[in-house]
Amino acid sequence: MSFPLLTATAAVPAIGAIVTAAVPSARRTAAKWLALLFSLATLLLAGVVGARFDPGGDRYQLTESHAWIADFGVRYELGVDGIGVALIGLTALLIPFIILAGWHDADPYETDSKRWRPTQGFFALILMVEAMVILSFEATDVFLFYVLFEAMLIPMYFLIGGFGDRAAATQPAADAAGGSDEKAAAQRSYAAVKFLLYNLVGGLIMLAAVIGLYVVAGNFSLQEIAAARASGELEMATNTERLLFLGFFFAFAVKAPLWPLHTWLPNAMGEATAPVAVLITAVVDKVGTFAMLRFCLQLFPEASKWATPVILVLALISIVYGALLAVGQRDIKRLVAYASISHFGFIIMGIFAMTSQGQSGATLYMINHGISTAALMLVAGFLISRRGSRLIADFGGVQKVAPVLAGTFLIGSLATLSLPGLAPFVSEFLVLVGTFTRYPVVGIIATFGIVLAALYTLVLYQRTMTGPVKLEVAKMPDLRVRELVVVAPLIALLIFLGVYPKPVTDLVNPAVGHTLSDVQKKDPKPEVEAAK
Amino acid sequence: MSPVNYLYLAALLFAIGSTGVLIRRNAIVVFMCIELMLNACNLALVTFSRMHGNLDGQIIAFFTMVVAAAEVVVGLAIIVSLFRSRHSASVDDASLMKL
Amino acid sequence: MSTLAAYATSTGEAFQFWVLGTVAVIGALCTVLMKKAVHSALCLAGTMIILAVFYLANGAYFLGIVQVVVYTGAIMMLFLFVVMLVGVTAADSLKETIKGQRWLAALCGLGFAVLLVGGIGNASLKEFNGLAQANAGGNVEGLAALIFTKYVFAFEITGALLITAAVGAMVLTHRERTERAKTQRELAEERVREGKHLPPLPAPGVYARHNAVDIAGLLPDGTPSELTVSKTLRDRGQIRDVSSEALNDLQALEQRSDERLGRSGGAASSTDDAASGDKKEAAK
Amino acid sequence: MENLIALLVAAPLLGAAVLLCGGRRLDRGGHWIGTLLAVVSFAVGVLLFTDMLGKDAEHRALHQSLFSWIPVEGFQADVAFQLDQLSMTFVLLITGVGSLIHVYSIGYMEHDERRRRFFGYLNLFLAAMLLLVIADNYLLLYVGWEGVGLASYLLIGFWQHKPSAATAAKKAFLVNRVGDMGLSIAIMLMFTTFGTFAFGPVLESTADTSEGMLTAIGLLLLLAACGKSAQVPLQSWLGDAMEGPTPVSALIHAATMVTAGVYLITRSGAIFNAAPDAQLAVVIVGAVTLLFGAIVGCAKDDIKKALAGSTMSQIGYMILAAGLGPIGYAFAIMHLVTHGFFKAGLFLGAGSVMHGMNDEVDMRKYGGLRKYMPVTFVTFGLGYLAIIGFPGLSGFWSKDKIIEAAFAYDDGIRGWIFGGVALLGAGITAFYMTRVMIMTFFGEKRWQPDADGNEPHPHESPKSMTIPMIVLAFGSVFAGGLFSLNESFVKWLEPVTQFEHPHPVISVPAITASTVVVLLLGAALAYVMYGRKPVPVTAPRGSLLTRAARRDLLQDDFNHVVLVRGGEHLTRSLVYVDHTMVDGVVNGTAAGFGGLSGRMRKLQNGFARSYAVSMFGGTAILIAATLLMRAV
Repeated sequence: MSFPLLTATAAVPAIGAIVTAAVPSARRTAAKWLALLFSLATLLLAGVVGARFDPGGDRYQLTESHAWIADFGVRYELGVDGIGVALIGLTALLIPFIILAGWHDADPYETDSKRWRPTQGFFALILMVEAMVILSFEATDVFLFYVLFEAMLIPMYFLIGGFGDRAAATQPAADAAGGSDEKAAAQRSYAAVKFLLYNLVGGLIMLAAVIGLYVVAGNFSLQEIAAARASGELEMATNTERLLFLGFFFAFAVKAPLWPLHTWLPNAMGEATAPVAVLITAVVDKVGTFAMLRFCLQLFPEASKWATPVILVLALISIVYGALLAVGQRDIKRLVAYASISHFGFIIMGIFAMTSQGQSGATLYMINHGISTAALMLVAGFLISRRGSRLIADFGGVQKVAPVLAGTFLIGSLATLSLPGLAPFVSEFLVLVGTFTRYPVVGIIATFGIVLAALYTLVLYQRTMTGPVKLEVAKMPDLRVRELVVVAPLIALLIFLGVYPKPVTDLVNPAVGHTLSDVQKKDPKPEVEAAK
Repeated sequence: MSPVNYLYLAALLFAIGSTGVLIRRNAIVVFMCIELMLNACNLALVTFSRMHGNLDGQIIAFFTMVVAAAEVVVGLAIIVSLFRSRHSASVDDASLMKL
Repeated sequence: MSTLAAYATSTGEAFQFWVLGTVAVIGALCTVLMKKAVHSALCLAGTMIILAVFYLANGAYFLGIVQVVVYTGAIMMLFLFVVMLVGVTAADSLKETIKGQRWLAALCGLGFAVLLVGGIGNASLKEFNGLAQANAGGNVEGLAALIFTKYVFAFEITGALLITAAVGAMVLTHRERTERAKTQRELAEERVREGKHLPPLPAPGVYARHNAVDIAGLLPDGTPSELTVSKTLRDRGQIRDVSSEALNDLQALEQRSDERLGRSGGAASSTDDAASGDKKEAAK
Repeated sequence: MENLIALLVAAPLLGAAVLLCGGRRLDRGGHWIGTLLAVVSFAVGVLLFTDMLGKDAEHRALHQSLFSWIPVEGFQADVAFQLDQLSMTFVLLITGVGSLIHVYSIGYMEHDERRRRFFGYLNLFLAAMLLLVIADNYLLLYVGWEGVGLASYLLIGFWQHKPSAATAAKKAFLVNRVGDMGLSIAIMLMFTTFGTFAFGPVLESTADTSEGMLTAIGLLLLLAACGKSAQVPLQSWLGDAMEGPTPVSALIHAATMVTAGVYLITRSGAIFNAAPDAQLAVVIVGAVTLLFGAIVGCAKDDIKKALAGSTMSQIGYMILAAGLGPIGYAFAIMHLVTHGFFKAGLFLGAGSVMHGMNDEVDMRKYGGLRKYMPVTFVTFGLGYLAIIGFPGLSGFWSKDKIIEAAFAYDDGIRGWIFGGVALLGAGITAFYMTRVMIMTFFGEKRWQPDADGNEPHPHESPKSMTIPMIVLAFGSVFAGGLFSLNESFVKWLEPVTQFEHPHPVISVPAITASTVVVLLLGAALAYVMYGRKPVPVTAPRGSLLTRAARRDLLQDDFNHVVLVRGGEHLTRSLVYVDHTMVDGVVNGTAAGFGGLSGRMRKLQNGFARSYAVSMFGGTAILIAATLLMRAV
């Protein structure tokens, strides 16, 4: 019994959450530092996982397995493949930045100190989410995964509902309306509840499917079931498989958000603070796409192939629709949210293109989208916190006043429109190529997303950063050291992964190969075997 | 005659008791009905013990009695204090479960 | 029933069962249906005693005794005591307040009966092997052996339960007098301050032959005044309303005086009245 | 030797990184760093060039493979460079002109507090452009392709406080994106067809694939070229791009970036050769743009916009030539190089004029400047003669060849059409360039005080600006002749682009003669219209065509009405749909449940007994259910 590395990776943030929560509210700063410390420790452990993981080795490595609920054959079963490692890395990497970016988001109101804001709680919740997400990337037991998939919602709910940014409260428009603070709070709780309900419904349907799977397969172990499916020991009636697949997919589609199940995301991201928004879209939602790749395809290969056309169409709609709505937004955060919807469309499209380029691209996309959205959203958060408004119209000429902020914002935007040389380009192009090789029309339509992406990002940049300096932003300070520490590494990473994504692809490729062999799909051969 | 009839009797008493619980409003009477149900159960238990030819059934019945006693004590105490506070022993008067 | 012929009870027991069983059921029904709590209690006691007999018949000698002593003896007395406390004659009207409650209740009871009976009917209750050898070493010894070996923990725990219950009951019922009792003077001053009932409350009773405490005094217009009756009785709803009778008597009195004064007419009716009045008196 | 190739890109990239991340402390010396690194890159280019000349024609191509970029199952993209004669030509042009313009900018941007950033962007552009021309596969080329797009975006919008500039930058990027879409789809198509997108394999195996596929790829590449090279129908951004500082217009929107499309088509020659339909499309686009740009150029009063129009039309020439196949490639590139010289020179001249005239761009407010800025006048004049193709100057050699080739498209009607168009274009070119020349340097002065009311006092620009202009003037005078000495340029490119002698429908001397005649006619017409009588300061209403041409032949209006308006309405309605329908459905269900529970609430009447009833009832039902299960 070697050292349970995976458990440790998830346990550290969990412990961190408890410790942070236990800090007396007088020592607010200490709590922050503790949280940061624990997140860094997690990052370290994640690094160890990456080092110990051998891409060429077995499919699942560093496995752990203990009986949990013996009566139902539920086991505490962990194991990571390349995709899991990559996503764990992403999560562990982003959380410290999220914490650092949200450093002051949960401080008590200086205006009225009566209103209580549990600063420690904020950071504890973030760490809790991290723990659950990491564990869900590791879980190879369907039931265990389901539990985590649902449990995640609780801390997220409180993060969204409990800690809106004070910017919303001081919106000029809202002020005019009066009682803006209450209004903001109301919108916030609405968003939080919406988030919770959407995901709960998805989760419940998935629960039904999980139970169904148990009835059919007799246990919850992903590896055993997949093996049984592969060897043909476990036969599923076509309809059963399809129903189960839909049950799983629905939950993941809600989480990932896929059109038309997406409407919770703009509300949630709009109302939550920027770091929490990043947590939602860059970390938590990835569980959905990850699960499609790991559970849907492995457990129900036939059904996956059966559903592919519909899913591709939905993904296409997400891509174009999300982009178009992003163009129409007046609120920076909501714009980023719709952009994310479009990006998730790409990810899902890549997964279900069932080509190695598509799926490697999709995995890569998850990571790059995480980083780029984090960069853009966090900078946007800094911007918003300075002006106290989320409305694009309230900004203008920031570039003149705060060039560094504008520069980082621009790079974030360029990453979002996946400019070559930045990480997202690699993944987006892989996804497009992967899709194109099998479904040319889909690929071409999806390519329109590129133009639209350019449209909404550049319009956003133009309206906020360029033009004559607005009076309200004239005094706007440039990025502070803390904020620079948050943004600079992310941007560096974007550039590095854009120029040299090999480390990640090497990690991912074998896993993708396995997945493809699960669904018995081969890449289409080029028409001409050129240069071979 | 077969001792099974004892069981039928127990069932009958139990049903009557339950009806009483539902119908009566006077807390005390409700209580009595509950006692009646308990007793019905005891009868059944005793009969079972006779059926199986061991004493476990009686033991359980015994325990039931003990528990019943305890329950009665507490229950009546509650009724008394209830009566003190609102001058009535009617269960409907205590309809504060609805907000 | 032929299947159960394997084990049949003696005719005596059968006879006893049919007779007492009927009585028990009637008792149970009465418990449910009696207007007054006291009556319910008594009926229940009767049922319990019959059950005790059945226990004995079933070879549960110890339980039979316990049933009589503990249940019928102690618990029922406790009930009666509480009933006294709350009001002996406090009869709650059987008029249903909640819509449809009664029917639903009846339905439930019926359903239960049917289900249970059906269940027992289906259950395979073929052979009864009787308590002969189980009770060989004496029923009480047998129970004791089980209680103190197999069920010792349960036994201990029930002990704990009983103690807790006793303590709980005390806590619930015991009332600490927190403030000093008010003196008469203070009470009087309070009355003055509140400005109602400055004079002492009116006395109960109307005429000398009706000065029982539970009779409300009459106001000049002949309507009774609750104030004249003590609070406890009021709470128990044990006020006897005699206003109508009192008025009748008044009328009768006038009639008689008329006769004495030799006014003619309605003598028969008057006597009738008087008779009726007397009858009513008798009725009381 | 080939290890030096990476240095070509690395040097300016380093410059960009240093300058953009360096912060304010570099504000004073930053521009020197930028210039130095540009020159370094140029030096490396020259070094490689000399080395290349040393080898014999077949073994001149160098190849350097750096690292594996995107290794995915069955999809290998490497970062590898290929430096053959074609790339070499571009490298020299880019680094050479680039360096000169760096020098020029030192003077031109002197008073701009964000000069450091400007040079950072310029270096970034150089790096991207070099990457574009030395990449050895289409994906890497795509990186450079978008990179130059970014640089041009940043530079057009350099004066971001001007909304017009910001908008122009955005427009440029977006229009380019449309083209890029074509390129990326083309790459995907290549991948599915050939399983790779490296130049070598793709271009060698065109024989084994269907013509239809090649045509598709070709058209997509053409779309990309249209975007980047401002060809009809994606030309609308170039005019607005003149919002950028003039050196930018000279470097990016005249000499180098806008010619990337020509490079792409020439580079993909093998594909186009095998797909005649695609070639025809290319030629048509070229011809149309040629006239379009020329006409627009005639109407514009803004000197830079006029030059932009001419750039458009000159690139039209190149595209036309590139579409002609092996008979045209070499001349396309040759014209590209010479155009690089004289157009850059012209723009720098224009910049110098503006520099002296308080950044006034309206030619109607110039006039008679030749006395005040002689150097500018001379250099601009030489550039002028070159571009109209005055015999003996660069433009003559290259453009004349293109016209010949156009006549040689085929020996039927098409040859006549395209040749005629090219010829006509030459005439119009002469007309509008003469117009520019006259309005700017001749006639009486029509100077107006600018917005702040201070009278312009034209003066010659500083050395740092004039020297580059002089150098470029030399280029525009002699380059063409040099290249044409026993067809040295053609021979130099032949290994890459093949070469066939064109066989025009009419004899070469006739073409040459007619060209000269046409351009003289054009010039003369311009002189009659603008030289004889004074030029009105406020533009006359002008003919319908003029007014249309002033508005870029209504192309923008079309875009605005169809794309912009339509798009706005679409997005707005979609936002509405999302809010009411998609979201409404969900909220509706929620509300429904709310109402339902509201009714259910009534059952909770608070009476213990009714709760008890439900309990008993539930139990009874449960028992019944279990019993039934048993029974069944």
